[in-house]
Amino acid sequence: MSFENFTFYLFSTILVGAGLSVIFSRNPVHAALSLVLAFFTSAAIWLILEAEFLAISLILVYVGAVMVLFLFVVMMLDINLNRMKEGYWNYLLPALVVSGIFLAEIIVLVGGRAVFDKPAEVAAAITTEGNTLQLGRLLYTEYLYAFELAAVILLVAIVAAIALTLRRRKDTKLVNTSQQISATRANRLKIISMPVENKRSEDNS
Amino acid sequence: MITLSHYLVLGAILFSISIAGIFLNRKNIIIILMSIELMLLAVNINFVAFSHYLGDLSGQIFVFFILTVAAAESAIGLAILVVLFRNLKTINVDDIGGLRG
Amino acid sequence: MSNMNIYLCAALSPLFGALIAGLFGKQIGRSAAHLVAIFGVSISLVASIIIFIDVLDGHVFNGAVYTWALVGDVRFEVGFLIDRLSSLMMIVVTSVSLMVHIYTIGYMKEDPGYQRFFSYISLFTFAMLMLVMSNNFLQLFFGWEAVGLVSYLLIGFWYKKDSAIYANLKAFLVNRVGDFGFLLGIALVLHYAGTLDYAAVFEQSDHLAAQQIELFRGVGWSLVTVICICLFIGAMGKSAQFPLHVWLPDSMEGPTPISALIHAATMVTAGIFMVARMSPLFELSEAALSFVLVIGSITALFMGLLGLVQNDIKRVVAYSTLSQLGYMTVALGVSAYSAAMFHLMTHAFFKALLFLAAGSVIIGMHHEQNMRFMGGLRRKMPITWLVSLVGSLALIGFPFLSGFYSKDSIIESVHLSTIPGAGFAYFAVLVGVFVTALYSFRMYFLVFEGKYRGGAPHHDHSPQKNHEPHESPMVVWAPLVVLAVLSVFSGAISIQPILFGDYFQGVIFVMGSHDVVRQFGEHFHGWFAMGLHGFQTLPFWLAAAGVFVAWFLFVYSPKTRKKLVIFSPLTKLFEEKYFLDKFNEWFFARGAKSLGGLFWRIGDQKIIDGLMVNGSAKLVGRIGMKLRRMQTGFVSHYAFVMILGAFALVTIWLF
Amino acid sequence: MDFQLSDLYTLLPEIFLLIGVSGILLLDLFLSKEQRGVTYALTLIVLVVTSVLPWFFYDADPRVIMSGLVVSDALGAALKSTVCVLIAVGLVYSKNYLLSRGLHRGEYFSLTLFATLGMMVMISSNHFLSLYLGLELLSLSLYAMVALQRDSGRSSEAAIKYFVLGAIASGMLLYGMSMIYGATGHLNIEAIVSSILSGHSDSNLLRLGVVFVIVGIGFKLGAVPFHMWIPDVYQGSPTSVTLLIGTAPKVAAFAFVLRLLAEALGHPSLHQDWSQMLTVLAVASLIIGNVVAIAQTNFKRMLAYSTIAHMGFLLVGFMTGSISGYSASLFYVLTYVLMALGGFGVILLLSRDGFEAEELSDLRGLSQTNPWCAFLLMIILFSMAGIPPTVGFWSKLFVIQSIIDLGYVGLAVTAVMTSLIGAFYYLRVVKIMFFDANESSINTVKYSAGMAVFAVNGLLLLGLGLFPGWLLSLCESLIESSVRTF
Amino acid sequence: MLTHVIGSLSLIVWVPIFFGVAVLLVGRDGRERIARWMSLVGSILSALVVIPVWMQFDAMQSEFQFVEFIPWIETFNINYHLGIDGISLVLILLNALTTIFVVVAGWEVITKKVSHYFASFLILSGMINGVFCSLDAMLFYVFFEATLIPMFLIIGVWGGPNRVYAAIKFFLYTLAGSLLTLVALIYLYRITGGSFAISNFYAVSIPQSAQVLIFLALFAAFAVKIPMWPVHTWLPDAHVEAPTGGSVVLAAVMLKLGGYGFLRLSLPIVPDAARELAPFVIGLSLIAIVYIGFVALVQRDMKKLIAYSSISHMGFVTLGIFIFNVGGMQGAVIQMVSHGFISTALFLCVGVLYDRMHSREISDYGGVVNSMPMFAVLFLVFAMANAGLPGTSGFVGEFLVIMGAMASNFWFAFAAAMTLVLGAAYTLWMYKRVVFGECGSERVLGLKDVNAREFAMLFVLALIVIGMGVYPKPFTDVIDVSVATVLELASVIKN
Repeated sequence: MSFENFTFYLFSTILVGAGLSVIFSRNPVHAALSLVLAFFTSAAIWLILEAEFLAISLILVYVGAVMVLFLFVVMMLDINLNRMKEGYWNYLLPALVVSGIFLAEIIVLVGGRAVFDKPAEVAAAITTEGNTLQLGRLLYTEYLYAFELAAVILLVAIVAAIALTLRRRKDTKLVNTSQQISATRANRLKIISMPVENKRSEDNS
Repeated sequence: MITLSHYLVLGAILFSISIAGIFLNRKNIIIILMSIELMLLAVNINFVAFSHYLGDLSGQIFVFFILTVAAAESAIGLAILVVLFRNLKTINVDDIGGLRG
Repeated sequence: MSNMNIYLCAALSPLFGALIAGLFGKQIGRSAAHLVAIFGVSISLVASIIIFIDVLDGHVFNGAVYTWALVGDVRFEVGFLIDRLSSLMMIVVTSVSLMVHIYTIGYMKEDPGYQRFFSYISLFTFAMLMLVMSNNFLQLFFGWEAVGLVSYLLIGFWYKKDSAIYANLKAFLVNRVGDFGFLLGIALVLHYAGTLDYAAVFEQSDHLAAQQIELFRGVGWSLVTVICICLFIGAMGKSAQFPLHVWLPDSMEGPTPISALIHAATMVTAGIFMVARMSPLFELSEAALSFVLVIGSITALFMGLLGLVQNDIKRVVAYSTLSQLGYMTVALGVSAYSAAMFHLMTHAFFKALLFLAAGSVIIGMHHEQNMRFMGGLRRKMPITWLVSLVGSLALIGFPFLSGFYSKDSIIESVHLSTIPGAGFAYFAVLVGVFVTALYSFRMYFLVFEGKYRGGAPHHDHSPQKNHEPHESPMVVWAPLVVLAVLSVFSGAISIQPILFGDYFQGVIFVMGSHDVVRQFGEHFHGWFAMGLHGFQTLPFWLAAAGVFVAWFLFVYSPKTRKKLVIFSPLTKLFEEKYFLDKFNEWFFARGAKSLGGLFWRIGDQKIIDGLMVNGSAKLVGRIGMKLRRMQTGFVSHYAFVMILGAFALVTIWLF
Repeated sequence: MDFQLSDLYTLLPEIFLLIGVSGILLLDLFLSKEQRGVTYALTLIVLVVTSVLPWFFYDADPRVIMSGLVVSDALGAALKSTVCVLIAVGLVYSKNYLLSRGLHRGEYFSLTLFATLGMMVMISSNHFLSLYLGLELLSLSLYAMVALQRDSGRSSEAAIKYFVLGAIASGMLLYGMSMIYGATGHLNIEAIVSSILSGHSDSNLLRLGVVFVIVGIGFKLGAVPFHMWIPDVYQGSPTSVTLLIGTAPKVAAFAFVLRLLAEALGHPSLHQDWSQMLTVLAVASLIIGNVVAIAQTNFKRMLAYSTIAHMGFLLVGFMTGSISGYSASLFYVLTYVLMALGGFGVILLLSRDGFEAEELSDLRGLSQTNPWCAFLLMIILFSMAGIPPTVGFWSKLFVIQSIIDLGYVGLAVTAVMTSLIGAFYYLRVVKIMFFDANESSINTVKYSAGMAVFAVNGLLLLGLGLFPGWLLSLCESLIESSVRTF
Repeated sequence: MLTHVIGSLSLIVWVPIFFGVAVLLVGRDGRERIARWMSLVGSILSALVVIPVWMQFDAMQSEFQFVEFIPWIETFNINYHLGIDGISLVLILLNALTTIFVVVAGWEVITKKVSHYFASFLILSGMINGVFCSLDAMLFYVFFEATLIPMFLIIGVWGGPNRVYAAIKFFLYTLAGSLLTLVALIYLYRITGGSFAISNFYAVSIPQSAQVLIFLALFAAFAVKIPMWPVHTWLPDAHVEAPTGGSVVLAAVMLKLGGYGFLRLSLPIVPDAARELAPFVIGLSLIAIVYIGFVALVQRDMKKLIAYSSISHMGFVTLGIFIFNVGGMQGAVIQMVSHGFISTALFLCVGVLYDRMHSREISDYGGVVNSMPMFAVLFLVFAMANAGLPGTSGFVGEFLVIMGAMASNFWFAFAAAMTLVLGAAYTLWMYKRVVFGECGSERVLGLKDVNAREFAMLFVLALIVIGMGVYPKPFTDVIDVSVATVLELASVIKN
């Protein structure tokens, strides 16, 4: 078994294990951490595939940002785990059957493809120039349009996330200092005249 | 010798796991979201593997954009989840059935 | 074509009268209405006489008035065939009609529907004239149904009376059953002959006779037999032959003049007239003739029997009419068409006489019709008594009176005939003679002899009315006298030309082998000799026996009747009219209704609407509700469905 | 595949829109609540201008630009323009609704414009990447807009459902795309086509890819069994958003399907597969959509199910894989969005503060209080049911015609029979408006701009019903000139 | 062939629609008078524009006349193609007259949404004329279907207590039938190589199996419309619930669309299938005649009874058409026209009673003649005509059909002739229970006889009914050549 094989099988096993752990751990925090593991291992696998830039970004973008966000939300939301666990195993059988057959079908379709067994020969440039450089060049020339679109998407995400979650809480105890400073006498006390309460109005109330 | 098929099978396994995850964690939206991340990971593995074996970088470019979009998507998804939680005080699927029929 | 104007004048003037009296009756008032109507019918009568004379001169006319419709190569026309047969009928129709018009002035004078009544009877005259003058089947059918309509209107004239409106509906429907057959016959004629014109059809009669029709698979019938039987079914309805006779007795609910006009003299004879008209066809089918003969003889005998137990004076006359129509039909069956027509004519006179006389009695009795409350009217209503006696004698065939000649000719013709069924028919008509005499004189004795039994108790509530019977006014008895005279003499005068002369030459066609009238004519030596000979014949003695029995039971020794209890089951049978009404009521009326209810409730509402239409709608709705429940509202379920969908697509299309 | 500066002219509509939305986003920060009308007006202006621009910068013969990511053709220009108009009209309808629901905010308008941009990208994309990015741009904006009514539990529920299912669907779509990439080695539609034509592509991977792409398409269109989100999202979203989701994105989705299936995967060997799959989806949609709609009491939800059924019809036309089928589908989708626009529009017009006119019973006796409105809605409903002389009849007719041309008589019979079921629930609405007595408190609509647009909307359906010929020939020429079929 | 670009037929189609729209726009609440008068003027004008066509119509010509041709949807070769033959002409005439009656009948009875009511009828009338004039199958279909909308509203808005059920049932039932027809028409479009012209449908040859399917698809629409047993159950409900005018139009004209469809499309396009399936259709027709006759017998509601009687009479139409001979087919057409007038009259009669008593139950009446003698006479004329009495128009069609049926088979004629008894039974029995007898109640006694408006309508109808019965030749002359042409087309062997 060559080193390449070994690393592949090692990381693959971890990856699958981490994946299973994601779906089987009922505590979302555990699941999120397993997912992080999965991302790390798949980054390793991508390195085998000579996609260094993507492997790095996966860790930086995904683990660094997205998974943190996940964890953040998990922590923030007060989730009743006990209720989440009710009837967890009810769907085990259909889950196994469906995903099992699905897996079998896909494997039958995609496995053992002799045509692709060897990397193509065109890859010469990749090795000499380095993956990151090449991707960068493509990104800013051929895929400029897509790059701009991705920027817009991120903008949408910003706008949306802010629009959805930013709101002034009514019960907040935060004080606005500038307002306090600029307060005048008129703001502090207001005298209003009220009619004398009589018996009828009491009755009515 | 690791062939393309190995990677594709790996992707397929991850894909199946994510599907099983959606089935199993039917009450926990967060884990469903994580399962979806797994599914995207499977897709990404496919793309990267194809890209490698085809000697074509556009697959990797695609993965790059998928990562970007997925990040944005997670942000919005989690924001929606937060809004939902604020409104309903729960993210249990069983409690989110006001719209049905 | 100057004659055409006269023909149109004859046919249309009653219509004109009817329209004036009907549409503007209120405006012009009573007397103007009856004047217009009578005027119209009189013109028609005069025209008929002119036409009759013209026809005797040999001016036969057959032509179209206008084309009704053109369908493909068939031309439907409205036209006239004026020959000796139709002109004779025209005279009978218009003269009887005129009598009735005049009589009505008196009979109906207190009725609020006076103008309406005149309108109806004039309309009837028009319809009947259209029927007899027609030169084709279509117009025949038009007249045929039109007289049915008027009969419907007239029977239901007193529309508040439940029995009247029951009777008119029944009459119409039973007639429709006959017309059903009739129309089929016409359709067969049209299909096989390609035309509805009498002359053109008769020209092809040999061609028709040669054809077979397969009504049931593998069973060939002679076409002409089927046609004739179909046509005769129409006649059975209109001429009230067994078993379609049931409407006639009930139709007595109408005012008496129409009983006389329609149900004795004219309309009911339409069937007889029609068969005589169709003689060229009927002659070709012995089977059809036998059928006619048997039906006729059944009617003649059994309907007469029913007359024995009736208490309503008009009903007795009605059953007598049935029986006499049976005689005519028998005559048709033995190919003695001329005898049938002859009897038709004499019968028209004496039966109209009897009906109007009965009407007169009813007026005299203040609209009491039950004979058990009458009696001894001879002295109180002498004229009525006299004419009634004449009428009854004519009816039972007393020699030298008109009925004798016509009836004896029929009996003799039956005796001479050899077609299947003639034996039975001969027996039936002979017994019928006895029965006729019995019921006629039972009626006569009950009404006119014995003691006055004082009217019905229920009339007591009108104190100002004179309870004593009295003779009717002149407008009532004058037509009676005219009819009585006709009843006495018409037979003797016309037997020679009608039966044995060449009066119907070229109009009525008789096959040589069937020609019983000619055989009978070989023994005929003038009306006087026949009259004298009449005293020696079996029918005379049978009639005499009948009169005697009637006298014995109803005048001489009424108590004997009580001893006749052994006949009580029979009486019961007769009183229930052989249970035919009950059967019809149960089977047809009730049966049709329950069948309709079944079709409606089960077929339409349950199966088609409930099961198929609303059922499928409900099914879809229910499926909708079921499927709706699949939308559980749980996002994971939605995801499952999606995944399973993808799974199914992969599984189905890739494996 | 060189990048040329002149390509940017062709992209001018998109660029203008992006500049516009950025400007609005910035400007809105400095506007007080009372001045928000400026944002609204600007949004409308941007949309109107954007809708006009494509007419000046399209290529009569399809031209691939931006290194193969974008294609410029007449169909794209027409659809982009249509999308902008639809969105603008939707905003006109929504005006009062937004004001009374606290949605009249800068984010709403900018997200609307972002969604529009996403659709425009989808419409003119020539590459899986731009398809995907356009789709996500649209989807993400829509997810956010559905949830934008932050204090409404129903909205956020709808949003989370939409989001979760949408994410799964896009995951599957990507999985399919990855397979197609693996099979052909390309992401560019033309390259994919030539690769398939050369016969070097792996058919198993390709077919697997097709299946997953179909899943994504099915989700986007709302075809059974990927339709589950539609009723909940339609019902739960603020009606103005429902209107948005229910109209313009269908046009974009049509373009998406056209690019993916007709252009990229239109090879006869693949068409055989996907046409069968689409047939199944179509029949299922027709049946489920129509049957379940009968059981609805909520007007929005009913329209949602009716959408599913309509998308079934659209797929029926699409599965033919013929020019006539595509043009019939295009005609169908264009007329359908007009109907949907009116259908949701009337709910917006009838809604008031604190009162959503979304239950069927709210329409009771509309013909008495608001005869003109009822009449127009009746035209819309009859059009949806496909009764002449409305245009809905023609759209169904053309679709059926296109499939009978290919001999699918059985499918045609199924389609018309399910539309019979459909007629029932549309009729029920007409019944509620016209036959039932007025018990609800719907007042006369006072918002005249919306009413005027509504009148044009309804009468347009009638007018198109009387003269559908020009639109049909337009559709046909667009398809003929733009779709690069096999 | 005369070709006008826009001509008399367009006027016939669009004048009523134009007036309908105008009434709709003009007659708001409070302006009912204008709406009424405008509708009356519109309906009379619509009838007047038929007159020149009737005058100039060349009955000897077998081609379509007054042809108009304007391309409509060029992509699919759908054209605005109008033209008439004798059969269309008589039905157009019927429709034009019926519209006037309907307007007059609703004059003071309708008080709710007056302008909408009259507008619906005028628009409906134009659409029906459109069906009768169309020579393009798609145009035909559009008009055919479009008629559903106004009728749906008429039943639903101005109908009786169970109107919603009736309206929806009517709509869906007829829609169900016609959708299949749509498929068939498109199929024909395909095999003619891209034409919806009916004349091209006539010319194209079609294999037998396809013919049978096309026939059945066309049959579905027309059988429901006419209606034939067992797809007739929408009719009683619709008739009963519809306002008087609605019942009149339904019975008088809309049912004829089915019969017309058979003549114009089914027989000439798929003659072989029509001949092959004729026994089946004849069987259904005979069942309709007999079965429905029995059903009519037990009805307690006058309108329902007339509705069932309509079904039975329409059985004659289908019977006449499918026995494939001149007599039968002419009889069928005449029966359509005559039934149009008779059922109009009968429904108006029931309407007259209903307006006074607000009941259609037979048992609520009795002895109407005592208080309404004039009405009783007119009603009798129509009852008799319904029973097919010679001398009324009702007889002509039945007679010709029975004659024609005899040419085909004795038993067909036999079963058809049973209507003589059944028709008389149910009609006259109803007449007896409603009109004759002692006054059923105080209310009956207090009824007012027909007023001038009602009298005028019914009297004109009575004249028409009797006139047509006494002298049907003008009608048979007009349709003679057309019927022969249809028969000729129906006897072609196309497979």
